[in-house]
Amino acid sequence: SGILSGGDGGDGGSDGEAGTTTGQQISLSDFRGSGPLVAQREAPGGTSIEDLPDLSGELTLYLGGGEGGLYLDLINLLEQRYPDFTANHRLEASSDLANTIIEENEAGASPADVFMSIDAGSLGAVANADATASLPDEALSTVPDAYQDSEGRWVGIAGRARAIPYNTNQISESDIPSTVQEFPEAAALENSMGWAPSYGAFQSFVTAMRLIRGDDETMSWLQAMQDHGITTYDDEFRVSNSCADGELAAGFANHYYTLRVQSARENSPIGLAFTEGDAGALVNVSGLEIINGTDNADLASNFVRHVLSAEAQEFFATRTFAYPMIPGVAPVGDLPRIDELNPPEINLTELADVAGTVDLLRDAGVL
Amino acid sequence: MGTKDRYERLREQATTSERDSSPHTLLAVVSLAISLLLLAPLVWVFLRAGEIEFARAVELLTSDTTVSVTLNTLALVTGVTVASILIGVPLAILTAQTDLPFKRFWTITSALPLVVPSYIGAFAFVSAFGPRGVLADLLSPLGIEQIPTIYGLHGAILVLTLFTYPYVFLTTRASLLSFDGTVVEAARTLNHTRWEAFRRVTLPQIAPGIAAGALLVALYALSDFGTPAIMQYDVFTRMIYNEFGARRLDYASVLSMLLLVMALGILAVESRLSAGRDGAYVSSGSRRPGLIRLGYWKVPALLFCGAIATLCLVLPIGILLQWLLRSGTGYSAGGFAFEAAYAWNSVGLAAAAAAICVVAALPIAYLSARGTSGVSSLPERATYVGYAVPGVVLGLALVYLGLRYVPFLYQSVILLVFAYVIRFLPQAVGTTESSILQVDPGYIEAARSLGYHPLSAFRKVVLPLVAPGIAAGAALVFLTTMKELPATLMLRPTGFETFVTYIWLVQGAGYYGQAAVPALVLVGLSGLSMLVILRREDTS
Amino acid sequence: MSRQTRTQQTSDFDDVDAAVANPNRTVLELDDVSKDYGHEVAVENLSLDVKDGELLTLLGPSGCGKTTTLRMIAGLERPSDGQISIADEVIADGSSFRKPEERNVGIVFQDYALFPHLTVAENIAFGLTEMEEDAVAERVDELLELVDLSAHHDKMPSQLSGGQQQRVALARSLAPEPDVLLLDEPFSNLDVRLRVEMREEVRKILKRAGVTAISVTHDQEEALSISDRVAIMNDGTIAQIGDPAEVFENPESRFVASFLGQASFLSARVTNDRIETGLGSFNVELLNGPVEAYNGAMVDVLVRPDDLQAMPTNESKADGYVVHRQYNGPSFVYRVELHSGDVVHCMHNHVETFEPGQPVEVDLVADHDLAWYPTE
Amino acid sequence: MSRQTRTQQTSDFDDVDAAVANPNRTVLELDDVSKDYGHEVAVENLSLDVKDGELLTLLGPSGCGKTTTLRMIAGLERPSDGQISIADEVIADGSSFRKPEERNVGIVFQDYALFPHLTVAENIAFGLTEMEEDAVAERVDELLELVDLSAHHDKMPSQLSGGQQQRVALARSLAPEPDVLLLDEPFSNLDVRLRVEMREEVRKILKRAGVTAISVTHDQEEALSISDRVAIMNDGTIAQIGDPAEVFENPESRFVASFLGQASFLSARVTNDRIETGLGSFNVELLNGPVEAYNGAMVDVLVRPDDLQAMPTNESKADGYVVHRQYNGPSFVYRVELHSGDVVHCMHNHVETFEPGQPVEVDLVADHDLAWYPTE
Ligand SMILES: Nc1ncnc2c1ncn2[C@@H]1O[C@H](COP(=O)(O)OP(=O)(O)OP(=O)(O)O)[C@@H](O)[C@H]1O
Ligand SMILES: Nc1ncnc2c1ncn2[C@@H]1O[C@H](COP(=O)(O)OP(=O)(O)OP(=O)(O)O)[C@@H](O)[C@H]1O
Ligand SMILES: [Fe+3]
Ligand SMILES: [Mg+2]
Ligand SMILES: [Mg+2]
Repeated sequence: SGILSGGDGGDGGSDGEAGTTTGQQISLSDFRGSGPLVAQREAPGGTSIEDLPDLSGELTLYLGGGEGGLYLDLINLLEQRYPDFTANHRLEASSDLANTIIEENEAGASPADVFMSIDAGSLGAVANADATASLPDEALSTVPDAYQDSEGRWVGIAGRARAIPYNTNQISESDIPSTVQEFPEAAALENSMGWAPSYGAFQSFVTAMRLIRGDDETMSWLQAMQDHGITTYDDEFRVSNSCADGELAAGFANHYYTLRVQSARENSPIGLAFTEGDAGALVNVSGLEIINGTDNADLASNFVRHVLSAEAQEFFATRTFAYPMIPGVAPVGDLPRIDELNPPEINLTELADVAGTVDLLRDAGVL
Repeated sequence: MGTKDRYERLREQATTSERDSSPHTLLAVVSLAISLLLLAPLVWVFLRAGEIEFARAVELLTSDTTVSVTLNTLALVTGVTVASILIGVPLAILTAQTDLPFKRFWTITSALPLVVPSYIGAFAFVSAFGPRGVLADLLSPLGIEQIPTIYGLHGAILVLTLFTYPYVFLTTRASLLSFDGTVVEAARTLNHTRWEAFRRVTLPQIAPGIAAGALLVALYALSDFGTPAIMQYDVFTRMIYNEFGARRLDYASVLSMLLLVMALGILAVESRLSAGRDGAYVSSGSRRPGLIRLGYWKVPALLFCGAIATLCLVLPIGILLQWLLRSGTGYSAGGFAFEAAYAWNSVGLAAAAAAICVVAALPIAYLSARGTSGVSSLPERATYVGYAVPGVVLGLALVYLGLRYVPFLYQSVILLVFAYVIRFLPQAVGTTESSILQVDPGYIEAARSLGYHPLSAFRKVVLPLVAPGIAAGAALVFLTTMKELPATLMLRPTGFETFVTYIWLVQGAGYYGQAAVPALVLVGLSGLSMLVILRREDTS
Repeated sequence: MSRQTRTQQTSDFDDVDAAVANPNRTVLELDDVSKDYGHEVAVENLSLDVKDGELLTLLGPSGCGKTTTLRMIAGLERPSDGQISIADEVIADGSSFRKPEERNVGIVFQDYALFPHLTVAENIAFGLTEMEEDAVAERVDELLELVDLSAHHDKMPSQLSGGQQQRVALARSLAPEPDVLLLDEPFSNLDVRLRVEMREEVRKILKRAGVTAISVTHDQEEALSISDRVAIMNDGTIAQIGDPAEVFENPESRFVASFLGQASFLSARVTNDRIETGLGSFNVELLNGPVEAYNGAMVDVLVRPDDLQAMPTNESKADGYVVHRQYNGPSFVYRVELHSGDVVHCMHNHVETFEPGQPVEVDLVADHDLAWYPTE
Repeated sequence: MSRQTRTQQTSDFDDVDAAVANPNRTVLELDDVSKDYGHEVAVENLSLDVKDGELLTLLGPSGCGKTTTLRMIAGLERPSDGQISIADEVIADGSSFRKPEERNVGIVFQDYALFPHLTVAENIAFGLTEMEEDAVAERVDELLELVDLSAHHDKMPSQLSGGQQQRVALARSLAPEPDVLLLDEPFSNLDVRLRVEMREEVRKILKRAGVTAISVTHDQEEALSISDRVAIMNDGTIAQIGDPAEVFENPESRFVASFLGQASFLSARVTNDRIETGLGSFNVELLNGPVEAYNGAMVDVLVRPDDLQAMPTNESKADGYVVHRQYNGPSFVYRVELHSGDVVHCMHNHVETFEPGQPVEVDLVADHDLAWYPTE
């Protein structure tokens, strides 16, 4: 439905006449990334922004940092598309913003209209603190139930799968066990793995393991991994880069870091493996919620729908290498589709219990 | 002049003789007020910590992890402090008291590492000296497969030292600049070489300056998170950080309190070490000590300065440039344009923080340096507490308190600058105080006997003499504010970006190459500002 | 200083009349003032009155508390005890304390305390806060001329010699014409010629302006020649105070006597109306004041070099031997060890020279009563 | 100082024999030395020889370059020109420069420069780096006793009075027994009694140890009484150097004459074998040295207070009027303005007092030749 039409002519430009609904000519190719991974993709399915009401007005957006910074590009594109739309954004670490919103909410009202976070735990925390307003059904309905809050307080916008980056020169995919439980016994990985236990996504992975297998087993696994020899890093991009460098044979990291390494360093010896059906296959999400007390609810809802549009999802898939949340958009490159991943069945809101995980990690001597 | 009016004039001057008001009373009140204002936000830490069950708190504080991490932290703090003194003091001497060529240049390069955000510095080191870093790549063709690992305590000490020694450098240099050289001459005529004279005469007298810098280094090392994390060394702040990640503010607060206790410990050690005998540091002369002629030592001295500048500036800048030049999404694609406004925002904030800190530091430092009673250095000590609190803790505290008590200031530049003042005031206090200690109190007496109110006497006599110390303090606050991240992120107005928030943004997004541009501008602009500050120091 | 000035100056004979309404009025009063530093007592129960426009000189051994006294008057030190008043107004006692800047008391510090960051001219102008700029410049020039430093107007203190610094300190304190001026050894680093010039000039300035001044000096000639009164301090308190001649000629205690001039003491036994000394026997009339009470006891008689004359003689007639000769320029002072064990000093014109070990007869040539003290 | 010490001291008469092998050997030599600070010339072409074990005193007006000279000898300042040698070894010239710590030259600074962070004892012990601890303690005690500060052993310099600080500085410089000791007004802040004691003690110590010393002083009595030689400096150079008596009695220039003693000049016209002055006509023999060349010209004749005597007389016979009286203790010095316009000073015993304005006849009572200088 005309997604690729690139709007209705007009050379866009910064002088886009006021009052017109379309601003600069923003086409799908603007949303879509470039490079070998993106070449020859099909047109995305789903609701196009062409079919959505125009965004107009000022929105205050709290934007969870980390790679969430990438999302700013999406915001910019939307702002270009809709000259009457401005998103005042505030970029900070997701968990800090969650804390801030909770404090603000307790003190009266938060200046934020929308919170966009890179992890479900932060979304859950804000939701659990009763700081959210309801989301539009149009948005919720496009996203699988697993990737939204059961009460509809937040909705996923991009998926982040746990994965095992590995150095293709040192080991082959077959050396990598298919469940995380087997890692401590894998001879090929002895003394050559890395993880980033202070990184939120890793902690979510451990939380998931606790939810699935209980604290005791998680504890033994953590200890076994340490006995097996594992190096600690401070974030997973570095874990992934170290795999490409050959400093590590394999590591625990979110999937998109490997794709980023690949696209930045052509022909680097890095491969990506997934475990199956266990915490190691967890798919966590970036998501959105509308903050309690906003006087901009309509705009916020419309904004959420835009983020779940075909173009925006294509953006997440091709620019951030995340898993798109709507069925019409495929993940980038040869990534398995999200349902092929066989993620564990977990209520993502429960990932908010990071505290227990931190205790456990500390008791295990990992943190 | 008629005589009758002589004494009438005297009578008119003060119709009532005040009752026993010590000249320090007003000073003490002002200082106390400032320090209370600065400490107030920390109340939040206690409020939050109070929410945790006592037994649980004890358990947390006595867990094996806590103990081992505490020991790690102390090892790091000690190592970094000692190493910073070993680098900072010689550099200060070289740039302040020798005929080293290009002194001004070296002065700036020696101070600048302070502006390199520690995560950039640490990244640079790992990229250069890590297992698969530049150095390893260079060496592997030579058959050297294994280089000693950069990770661990020694790496953390190395990197932290290289980016914090400027504290010691600047405070020591300021002390040296206000140092009376006649006593060095005296020592030399008593057959002491320059070096022996330095050790026995200069060193003990600039000790407060060195101690002030070392204290800042120690507290910085205590509260830094980024560098130890990157260097894969477990320290206390990481525990706190994890609690924040887990959104357990109460736990984080309890741990922060332990951090504060450690900070108090460091403060106590410093007080003991630098508490001299009364008035011991006062030299009244004003003769600048002659420059040490380096002679054959000129070459090693230049090499030393060059090596430090290479490690602290050239290396990170080189790595940044490398990032910039590398292509690919991971490094430079993407498009957040860097706007000049970010630079002005940073400079404006840093200048405001430096100005306020310098003004607020004066009464506190003066009271501490000149006060007679045991409690007169309490406000000074108190200012250091804020410095030891991690930026995130302070940020949250101000979010919490700001929202409740000064909602109109919430997410305003004012609250942000206030946070900087809390964090960085001791940098100005320390340098100012050590300079004041070196000013002969006789000058104030002379001015007062010439009819000057103590305040104007201070302004006209002490102030110009302590200008080097004040300038150093301003430089410290300025540089550290330029790179401050956590509090800036949390407290800035929405949409207000600075150098560091921008760098943080693009780095988080993986655009390392783009981080290079603002980082380079940050270093360049800070260098220019240093020039301005140092010029002021020279004219006084 | 040019001859012209000198001539002009001589027109004020002996005493420039102080420009004060009532020269008998006490303007500065120290009443039983003490000051201790911890265990150390620097000043102890010191009482002192200074009259309006008077120039009082404090003389005393090193460390006796002179500087401390001045500092208390200036308000730079609080007395531990006692009371200080200026013009009947209490400026310091147990409960009240007037700040230094509200006392109108100027001080020349023993160690100058020049402001190292200001030029000579700026130092001098420092106290002139209420004057117009032109007037300040004029006054500074005037004072620079007075202290003979016009050429050094723009130098920094560190570029001056010791004596030059001292003169700047003096000029700085004179500039604002304080009511009371305290001078702590203001001429100690000046050569004699300059010192004599300066002290006369300063005295004239103080007198003309009616400034009350206390000066500390170690130069006895200075103390005796320019002071209205001198006070001899010892161990934190005033040992004697009075007119210079009175103090010099009638020292009340052995300490005061031994402190002024080059004093020697002749031990003497009083027997009825005679005294027996190492120089022979003299009529008791020679001593000043009634000595009856000491009949039969030993007393010490004060003799100064100019009271004695040594004459070479042979061993048998000699009172003692010359043991030391000190050349003073116009005169020699010989130290003679008497057979009695006393050591005395005799002043001689520089043309009479004796050799060491020369046996001498020593004559008492004093034309005035001699002071004496009971032997301790 | 106790009597015992004093007696012991007198056993060395006049000159303690210096403990040096060859007292005629020049150990310190300044050859045409200059020093300028930018445009300001502090020392100019100064040449000076000091013999082994000698005590030379530098006298000169404030700012004439004395301190600068000492600083160059100590190695604290580089000469702009000229050469300095110690024991025939060049220690400073255009090309070479020996560091201060390698010169074995001690110095007592005019402003003391005590180490503010060290106690009195530690200050004194500072230079004793090569001694055992016990020996150091002993030496420090000995020196503290010498400077009469035993009670202040543990004080900090800031807790001392000016004179006490000066004594510590002196003790500190004496402690390591340097080869050459430079004393920059070492007694200026001491009272007369202490000063006399200290200078005699110090002289004895220096002589016994064979230390070569240069002392700067403004105290003429000190210069004349303890020096082996005195050098009078003027404007950065030596005006005259020699034996104290020689310099005092035969000043080579009007400057030197005017600088020593309280000099006045009597202008006189030389006419054949007589000179005409404001005091009358005298035989030309009265002047020292041949004056023939100045026949018919004006000369200035040096007269010191003790060379003249004033006698009250009536207006018609008077040579002039008394215009000023200065009380010195043992004597008065009267300033007399002669009808001829000259101003002269006459010393009188303190019992003879004149009133101001008294017409007087002035007699020349000098029993020695008078120095004179061509009128400029
Ligand atoms: N801050 C202090 N602490 C301890 N003792 C002190 C302090 N200041 C001065 N004194 C002592 O008090 C005494 C008096 O000192 P003061 O400076 O008044 O002496 P002074 O008469 O001026 O001596 P001088 O002629 O040497 O200058 C001295 O013995 C000195 O050591
Ligand atoms: N650093 C300097 N810069 C410029 N001029 C200087 C400097 N040091 C000294 N002078 C000048 O050099 C001259 C000689 O100074 P010096 O200190 O040698 O004098 P002095 O003979 O010791 O005098 P005094 O008896 O007053 O101590 C003085 O006129 C002084 O002003
Ligand atoms: Fe991530
Ligand atoms: Mg004194
Ligand atoms: Mg001098």
